[in-house]
Amino acid sequence: MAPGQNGDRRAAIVRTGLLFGLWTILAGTGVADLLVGTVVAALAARVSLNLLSPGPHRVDPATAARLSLRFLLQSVLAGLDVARRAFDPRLPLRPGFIVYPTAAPPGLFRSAFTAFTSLLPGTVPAGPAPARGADAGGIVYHCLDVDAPVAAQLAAEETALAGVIRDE
Amino acid sequence: MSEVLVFGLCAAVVAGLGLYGAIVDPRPLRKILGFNLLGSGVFLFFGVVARRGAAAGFPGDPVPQALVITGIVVAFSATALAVTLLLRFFETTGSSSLRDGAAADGARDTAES
Amino acid sequence: MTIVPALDLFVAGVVLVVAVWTVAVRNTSSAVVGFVAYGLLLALVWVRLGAPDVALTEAAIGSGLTGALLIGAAARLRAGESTVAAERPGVPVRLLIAALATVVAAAIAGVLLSLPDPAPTLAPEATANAGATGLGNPITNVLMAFRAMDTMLEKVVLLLAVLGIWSLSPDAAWGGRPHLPHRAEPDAALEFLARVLTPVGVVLGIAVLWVSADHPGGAFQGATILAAMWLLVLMAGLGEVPDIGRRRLRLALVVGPAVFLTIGLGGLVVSGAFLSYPQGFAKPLILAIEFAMILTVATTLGLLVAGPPVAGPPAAGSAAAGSPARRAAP
Amino acid sequence: MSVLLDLVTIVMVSAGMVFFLAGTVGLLRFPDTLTRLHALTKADNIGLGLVVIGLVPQAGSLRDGLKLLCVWLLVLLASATVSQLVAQAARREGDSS
Repeated sequence: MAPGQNGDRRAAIVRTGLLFGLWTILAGTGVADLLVGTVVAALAARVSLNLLSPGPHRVDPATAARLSLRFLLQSVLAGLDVARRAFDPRLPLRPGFIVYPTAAPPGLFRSAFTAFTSLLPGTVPAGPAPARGADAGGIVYHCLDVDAPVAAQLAAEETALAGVIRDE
Repeated sequence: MSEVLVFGLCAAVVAGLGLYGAIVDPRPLRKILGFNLLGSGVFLFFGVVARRGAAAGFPGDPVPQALVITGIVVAFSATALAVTLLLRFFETTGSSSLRDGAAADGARDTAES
Repeated sequence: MTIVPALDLFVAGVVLVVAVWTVAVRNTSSAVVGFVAYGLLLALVWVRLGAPDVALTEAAIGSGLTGALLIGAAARLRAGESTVAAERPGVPVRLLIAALATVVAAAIAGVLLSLPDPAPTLAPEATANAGATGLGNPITNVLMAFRAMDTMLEKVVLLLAVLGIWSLSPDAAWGGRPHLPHRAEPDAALEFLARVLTPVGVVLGIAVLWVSADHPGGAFQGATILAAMWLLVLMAGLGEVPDIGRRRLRLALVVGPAVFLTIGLGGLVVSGAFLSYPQGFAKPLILAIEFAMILTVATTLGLLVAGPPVAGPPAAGSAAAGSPARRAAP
Repeated sequence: MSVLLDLVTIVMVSAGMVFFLAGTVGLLRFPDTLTRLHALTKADNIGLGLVVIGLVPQAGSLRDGLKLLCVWLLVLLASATVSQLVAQAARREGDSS
């Protein structure tokens, strides 16, 4: 019981802190701003805890920072990739669907993974694979180039993300 | 102050377009859309008048601007009420036609099917 | 021609093209999308007219919330749309109406060209009296102090619209809960957005109100953001609209006008005029009204989109489902 | 110093515009909804990012700069969600036809 409560408290403090930071960016840092901000941040943190209970997930800040850098690089590559294809007079596209088999059950990690990969080069997640059949449990991706090593790239991203959001 | 002329004429045309759409299109939802365009053209005209009243360091006269904010909110609540009326009418009669007797036709069609 | 007027002309041109498309396009869903795009472009025009407060309102309410309302209605009315569309009047009538619309547009343009110069303005008065409230944003001053009566009555109009919508519910559903007509089927991506974005939206919405004392923003714009977050949670299937008979919901609906009215009547007693704020207390009183208002307006806007109740009130004992967003996280 | 900052702004915003142009060209040239979705989300995300980075030096204060970054992050989150929703809808439509 006790560890769970500790986790809850820690999540509450971290989220209140982050939301308070957002408030100071938006509203300023005068005395009245800060006073109102604590109330607003606490309220928003409560909403957040209701919607997303701390659960077994833990976010590691150091790895998260590294992942953000990787993500920035990837999204630049994604933009360049699309720009190259759009400006190329031959329009080099081989679009199609692939199914990426993932072991992640539906939940926060899987949603974060699809959101993350939707911003990567060449892939847009297009929902879960049909519930029955060989692909059950996988995620359907639409790719600009089905011959590219998409699955390998997605697997690398999944490993990277798993280092940030992990089950304890 | 050329933006006054440009956007003022834009407001006039939008209002005319909205009026045309609201009268010509027989679909009630399109009439509501047309009415919203008409209102938005009038609001824009207010904005242009407010812009002409720029003085005392303000980029525009704040009084008409505040009136437009109130107007947009009231227009939204009127639209919501109109849409709900329309949906209820559609549910009851089985048709969204406003033609005389169309409601009865629609009701008969639904009863028969 | 320098670059800024050229840009103005370009924006106005695009606004007109989108407006024409909204009226002319065959499919109503496309027309609604056109209207949303029109509203967002119009927000740009408002910025160019020196009215960022109006731009925020236009983008949030005129474009976003109206779009959410209309797109759902368009989907429900799609059946049988083509038969109704066929009732369009013939060419002569359409030409006649086009002529009428042209005359109206020309009249407005004529009025624009014959406006008095220099233009009458209340801006100097607004500046001269700004000291009375201590607020730096002239729009907030007008809404909350100089024309506070309008703003209060506007709250009442919003409430009346909610009552009007509720009164359209079938008898059996009275006291029950509205159901979003276009609620998406449960979807992982939408759910993720609702879980992550909503707290951010709460901070953002209240900040938009809080800064409006001295900067562009306001209770309406903030309330629209809060209402949008509420609708997002509902559409993601993470909560239900409460029964319209619930006391807490009704309390949220009346608290805004009630606080406004109380402070207004207090002004009658203390300073001798309805809605006049006692010297030195204007700013805190206005903020108190705005905070009560944001709750009321956010609830009202959400309910206006949610529509009338469709199912009867639940049997006693199962009322717990009404509290929003209580479902185990993944 | 300010000339240098202006230069950063001009370069970054121009680069952002190129990506927006690429996204628009893709929107017009790509063959179907799903491929157009790629063009819009990927190119516009990075385009907006570059415009934001370019505008940060022009922001009056640290707070304003951070506000700009918040705008970009919110757009990324919205874009990630919307692209998935549109892709799913397009896929379903493709299945049924």
